[in-house]
Amino acid sequence: MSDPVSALGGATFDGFARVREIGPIGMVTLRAKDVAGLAEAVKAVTGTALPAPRKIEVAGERACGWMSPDEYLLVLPYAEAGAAIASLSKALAGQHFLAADVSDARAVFRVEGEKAAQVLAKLSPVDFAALQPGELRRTRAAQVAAAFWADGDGFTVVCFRSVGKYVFDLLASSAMAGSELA
Amino acid sequence: MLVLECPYCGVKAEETELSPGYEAHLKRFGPGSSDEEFESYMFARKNPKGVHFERWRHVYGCGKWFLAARCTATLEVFGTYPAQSSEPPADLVAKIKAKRPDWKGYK
Amino acid sequence: MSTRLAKGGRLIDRTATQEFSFNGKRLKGFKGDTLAAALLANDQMLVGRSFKYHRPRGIVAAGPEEPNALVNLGRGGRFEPNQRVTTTELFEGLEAKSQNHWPSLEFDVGVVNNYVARFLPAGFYYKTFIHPRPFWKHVFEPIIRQSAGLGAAPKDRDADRYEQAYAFCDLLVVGGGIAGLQAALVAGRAGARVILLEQTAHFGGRAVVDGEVIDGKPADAFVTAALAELGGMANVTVKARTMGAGVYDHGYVLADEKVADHTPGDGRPKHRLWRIRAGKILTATGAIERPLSFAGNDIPGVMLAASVRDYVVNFAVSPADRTVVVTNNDDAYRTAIALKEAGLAVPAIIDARSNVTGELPARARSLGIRIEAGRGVAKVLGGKRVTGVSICLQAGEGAVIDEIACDAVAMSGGWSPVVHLWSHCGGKLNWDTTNAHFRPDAARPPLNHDGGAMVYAAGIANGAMTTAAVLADADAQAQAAVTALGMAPKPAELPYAAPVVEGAMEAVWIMPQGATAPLKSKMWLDYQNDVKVSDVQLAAREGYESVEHTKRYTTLGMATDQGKLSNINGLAVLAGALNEDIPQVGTTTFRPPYTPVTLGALAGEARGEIFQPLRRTPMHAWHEKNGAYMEPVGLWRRPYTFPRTGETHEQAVHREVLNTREKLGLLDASTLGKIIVKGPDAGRFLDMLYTGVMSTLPIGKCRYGLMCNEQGFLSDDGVVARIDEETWLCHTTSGGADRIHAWMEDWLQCEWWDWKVYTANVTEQYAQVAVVGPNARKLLEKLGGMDVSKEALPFMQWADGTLGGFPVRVYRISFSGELSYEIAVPASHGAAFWEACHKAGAEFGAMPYGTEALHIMRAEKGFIMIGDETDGTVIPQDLNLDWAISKKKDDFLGKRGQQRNHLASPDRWKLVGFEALDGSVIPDGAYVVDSGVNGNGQRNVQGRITSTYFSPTLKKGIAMGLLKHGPKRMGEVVEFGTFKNGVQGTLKARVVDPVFFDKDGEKQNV
Amino acid sequence: MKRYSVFAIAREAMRHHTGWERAWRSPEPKKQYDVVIVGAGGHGLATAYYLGKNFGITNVAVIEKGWLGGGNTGRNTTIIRSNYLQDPSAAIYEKARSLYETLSQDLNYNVMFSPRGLLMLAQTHHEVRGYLRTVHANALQGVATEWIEPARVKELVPIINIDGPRYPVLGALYQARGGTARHDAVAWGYARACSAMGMDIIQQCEVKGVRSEGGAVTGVDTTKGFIGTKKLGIVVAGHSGQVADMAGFRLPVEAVALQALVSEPIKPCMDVVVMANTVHGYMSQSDKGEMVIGGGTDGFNNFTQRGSFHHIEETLRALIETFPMISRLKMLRQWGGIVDMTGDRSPIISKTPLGNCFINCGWGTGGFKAIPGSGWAMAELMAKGEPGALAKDFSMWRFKEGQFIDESVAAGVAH
Repeated sequence: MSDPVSALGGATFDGFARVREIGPIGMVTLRAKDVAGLAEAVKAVTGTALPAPRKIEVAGERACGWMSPDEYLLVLPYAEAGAAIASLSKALAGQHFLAADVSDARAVFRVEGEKAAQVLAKLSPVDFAALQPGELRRTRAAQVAAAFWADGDGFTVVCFRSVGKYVFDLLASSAMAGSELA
Repeated sequence: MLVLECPYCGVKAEETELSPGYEAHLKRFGPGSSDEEFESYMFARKNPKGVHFERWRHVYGCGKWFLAARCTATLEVFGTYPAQSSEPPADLVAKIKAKRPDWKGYK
Repeated sequence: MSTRLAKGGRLIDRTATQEFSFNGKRLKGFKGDTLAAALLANDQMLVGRSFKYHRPRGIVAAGPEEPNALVNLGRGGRFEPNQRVTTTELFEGLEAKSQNHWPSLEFDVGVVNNYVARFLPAGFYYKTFIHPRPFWKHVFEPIIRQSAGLGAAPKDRDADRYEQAYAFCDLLVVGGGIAGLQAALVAGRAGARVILLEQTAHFGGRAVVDGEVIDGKPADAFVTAALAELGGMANVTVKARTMGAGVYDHGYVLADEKVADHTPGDGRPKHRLWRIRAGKILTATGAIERPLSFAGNDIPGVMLAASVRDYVVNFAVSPADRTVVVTNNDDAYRTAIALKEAGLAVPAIIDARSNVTGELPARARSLGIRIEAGRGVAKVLGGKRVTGVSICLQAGEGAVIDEIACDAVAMSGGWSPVVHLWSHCGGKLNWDTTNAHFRPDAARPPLNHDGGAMVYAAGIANGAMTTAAVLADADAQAQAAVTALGMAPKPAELPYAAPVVEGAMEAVWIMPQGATAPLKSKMWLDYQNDVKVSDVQLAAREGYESVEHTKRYTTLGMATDQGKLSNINGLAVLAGALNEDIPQVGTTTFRPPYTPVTLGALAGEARGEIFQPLRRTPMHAWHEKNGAYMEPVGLWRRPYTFPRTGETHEQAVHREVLNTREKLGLLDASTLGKIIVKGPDAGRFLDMLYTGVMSTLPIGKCRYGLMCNEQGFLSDDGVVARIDEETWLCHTTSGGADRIHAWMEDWLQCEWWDWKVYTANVTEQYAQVAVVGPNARKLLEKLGGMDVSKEALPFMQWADGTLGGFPVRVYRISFSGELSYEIAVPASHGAAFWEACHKAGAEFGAMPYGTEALHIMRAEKGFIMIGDETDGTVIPQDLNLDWAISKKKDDFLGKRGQQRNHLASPDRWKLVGFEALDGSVIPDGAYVVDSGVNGNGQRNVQGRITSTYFSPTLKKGIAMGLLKHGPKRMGEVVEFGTFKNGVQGTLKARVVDPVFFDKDGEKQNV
Repeated sequence: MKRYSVFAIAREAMRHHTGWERAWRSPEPKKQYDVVIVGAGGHGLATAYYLGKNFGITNVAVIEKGWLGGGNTGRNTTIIRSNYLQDPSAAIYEKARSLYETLSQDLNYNVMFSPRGLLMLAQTHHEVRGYLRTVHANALQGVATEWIEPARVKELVPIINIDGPRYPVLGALYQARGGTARHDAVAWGYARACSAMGMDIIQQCEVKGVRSEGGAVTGVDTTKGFIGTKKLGIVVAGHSGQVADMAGFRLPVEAVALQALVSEPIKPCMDVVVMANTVHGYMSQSDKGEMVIGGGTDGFNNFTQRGSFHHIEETLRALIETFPMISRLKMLRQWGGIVDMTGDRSPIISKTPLGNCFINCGWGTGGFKAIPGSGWAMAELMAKGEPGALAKDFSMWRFKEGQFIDESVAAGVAH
């Protein structure tokens, strides 16, 4: 078997902010609500607490984001997705939930630098000044769905794999030197 | 360019993050219903120039359907509430009545 | 002549000369000039020709209200027609050409229209060109089109790029004059998030030009201090060169930032379109001076009075040596004074008011300027340039009293607040009799999402006419807006400006008041579109009484300046003609944008590669590398075929079909939708969703399913696999994944919200490869890792395992009638697995095939294709798919719809096969004709083609289609109406079984 | 009515155009009419005109809330075509198109019908098949359309980007006698002709109520008082639901905003009308030189005549991709109209639950091109009390039967 390949093989762009594709990264969609032992089951996989609405709890390379009232996004090393689903299935057995591996269905980018938010402000109808610490914002980047959260010196941006190239090109064109917003 | 607050995630979403779904609180008529009932379910939509209850989906967000009370003549939004409601919440109805004394009410 | 003055010029840098060209002439200006200023400095007053009569046109204004001075700017990929010279900043190397003339600006043949103008009144084209009928299209219209049109059509692709950006604030202040600055200060100090926009490169508006004094210092000092204070506030953003273009509902404002218009080719985006969401909007957009309607008021050299002083003060440009000022108000005296102070001659001020008092006239008198009170201009003298004016009594009919030589006329008919942004979302206006203008009615503002006021108007845009009033109003309006936002304004001293005692203006709509018809036919209202006072009066006379009728009948205000100078004057003339008051006649609607916005900016970054998202499967790069001819399928690109050197697409498709039927074909099926449906109620849910029964599907098995909408029409199909007790995996069509997933969520969230079902769209998690053909099993066995034998994995079952070391799920399903496996592998391994299949398959004759071969093979088997056999009006029963519709279920989506009369009718068209008697391919989309015609004389029809191909397998044309009572008519010969290259014909075909190949399904069951 | 001609203009020119008479009278309403039409848009005026012309019924009032022609008639993109797929649509739109051919002469008012040709681009293989189907259908319907290859498209529209790369043009459905007309002139021409027949056009007169007795309308209450009538026609587009409400029945119609825009005028560069449905945009060039561009509709009920701006952006993206040279033109003006949409996006020309009350609505985004045909069919319905061949499929009860006239099945969208 081959090594897993991310959507763009780690493409990068340097402008007034730096854009780079990262991954492959493990991701699990967990749909569940009001299920006994949910917090513990998630913690066992990501090492984080269950996030409050619209928040993401990050612990190193693992994280758990609130996607909707009955959906979480678990982030973890690529190789661990299968085990995570097995662990969740065991912990939540007999209850109503759905855990699906979506590691390969996503493209993930880092947009870094002091003005990283300006790159995204060209694409998403989001008030960055009102973004809460630890907020996972699901929105649109130009014409496709995207989600991002602030992390380190920039943002982590997630979109669907098939439009990875589109989103990378958007981010790169937005980050072109000389086109800073302020 | 409307802004509607998603009652599930609290995002004040702009129209381009939403997808519209027309009239809210439709009663589904399936097999066994009369032709008139089925026609009214499928086609006879409310089209008031004024207070209207309608469906929206936070499609570029949490993905949830929600309902909104909105004036089609001024685009004023009176409130939003979860789709899992068979009729508008009483407090919302009261709020609209206070703002629009002439409004004949829901139904 | 117009020229550059030796000293002065607030905005120019005399040390930085910039070369530019106009109509090929090389000219010089200074950094800081507008193109208009630079042209005037070079004595280029004549800059264009009007739309209808091709009259010579000069520069009238100094800002965005300019109706005349439009040029073709730049060349090639940077060519731009209709560029307004008054808002174009000069840059080194700028190239401009005048418009709408032939052969030259000085000599224009089109001016012949001017000499026959009396035969071309408003609306003349509605009354003539009626006969003979073909002449409109072939003769009249081409001539009219050629002579209209202004700027030249660009030829090249735009060399620049654009972008958009979102911004959010509590208060958006539009206008960087003293009102806007004061409002921004008030809001900024209160802690509000403020964005301040100024359309030009400079702040301060009129106050800095007119030498106003604020807090004892020149207004410039106030502006500098205000900008410094705002610059120090983290909560305030100030943007120059950014025009507030339009106000939309719920506080949405579009603003156009001209990032690199003045530095073309520097790599930055040309424009940036801001999409601002503001809590409240404050429009401090100033006012626009109105022309006066006197005969010859369109001759080059007739300018707006305040614009004249803009040129003198800002650019040290004198529009003329001798300027006559014509006015109905005190403000225009500032122009006379400014000219005089610059050492220029003002032969007279002609004031329509008989009683001229006030401080400004007194100052003018003290400078020795002749003031003619109670007088008007009877006529402007001159052709391509003003040579003088004849004056008359304003109260009279135009008898000439005197002639005064001059080379410019500075006119002022009063000021109209810029109420565009107030009005875009329905803010109402009041008529202010004192100042003869419409101004915002604060009691009837445009409303926001909460039903409160969305826009506040401030300063002269709100009808405050003096510096002191402007500052006070801006302060008060900003406080009101901030308070409405729930914030507390900080107490601060209002900047002081000394009150000026100005005499009252007097509304003058026609000069002289009793002007005769010949004079009125020389009084221009709309300079660009050539609408005159006489035209508006004609419209009124003919019953076009509503202002919208008049506007449309005469084209008043429809030019590229959108009536900034002409609307109020036209309205007043109309009111006069109707004998009504102006407010009764009403205003026209103000439509965005305030000034025209480049289409490229509105499209933003979305061009070329990122015009639309292009969805790529993991194997996309392989397809491109291997010469695939791709076709769009939704936003995906799928290989249509993989032509080899020398092959046509058709040949390639036929090769792919035969190879797959005989050996082995590989298809990238990754775009197929894949949705997991899980939960205790999942089976029940799927039974509602599909026409068949899915709840009984055994674990490990697959079943074909159909989905209908509530009307009963077929909307999607695909194979469903039962994964475990509570889990199903639903395949959808390629274009259908998102739609069907949304459809499922809609029902789960909005109708059956108590059902315990979760869904997840995992379409992109997997690359999917269809391994198809007699050698399919051999390939899988060679890859190895799992048992894919007939026994272990029979038709319509699935299994998990590994193949060639890849983790896979294998579905034994077939859309071609061949032995076929669809293999799902995680997308990150998709490309590698695809290549592994090709490598291992080489010895078995593996070839990739595309969508067209797929379509042909399914048609040979009589399988339907959503979008071909269906079109939104077809029900499963029409396609003989009754076997996939459960008779036992009480309900499923679409069941009730299908019970309606028309859908349950026995006369519906049903699926059959067709074979042309001559073996040819029946044309796509052809209809089966029936005898006779219907009530509208249309030929009766009884069926149509839905899919038609040449079958490489059967070596003849095959087709599927719908036919009235079709299945009962096997063997019958029917007639198709054909239509090729404009020739109607017929084609006879036999009705046959739609399964053309391997009717018993032996090939897929091996 | 004095006839318009080049001679009349010459005569008037000599006296500075002071002798022109009113194009239409502005009378006060009478107490009673044979027919009252609510709505003086193109469809209402055309209905009145053909009532007079075809049936000799001239005791007619057309009453209008605002000013005549001020609704969608005066705010559309003026496209005229009849290349519809379904028989009933093709019949009525072709009737309309053929009436447009001679409308200037019929009305003695130049409506500037310009059959400059209309193209619907096929940019996917699916669209190719859809348009081939339309071409075949049209041939049997007596509508002259043809399929043309990309090279011919480029010949007709030199400014088009034929090669993609995103959506290369694979051909087009071409209607050589499709085109445009001057929208205001259509309303004005009909109004002038109606007025000349003695009909009353009553502007600034809003209907406040519909009175009926025993299942029949007796008249309407208006801001200018009660107006009695023997027959009532409701032709008010976006406000149909409100007037139907007054009459006591409900329509399967929703009102949404549709937007359009024009660029600044430039010299002629495109002689035909081009519709690109895959990318959702359509464009023509007016005689003034403006590029006239249509946008999409909103998905929510709206009576404000203001649409959501993102539709304009989407349209412009598409058109710049299709016509790269328009990128540096400027948007001069954008506006919205309220369109009335039915469940199958096809119109209603129908009897109503009230015996002498008739409705004409639901033209959605495609009403202007239908005006003469719609008026013709509605006049026949009102005069005879029963629909003729043109109108019979457009009953308001068809939805119950599931008898749709669904044009969206063709690859194209309806505009």
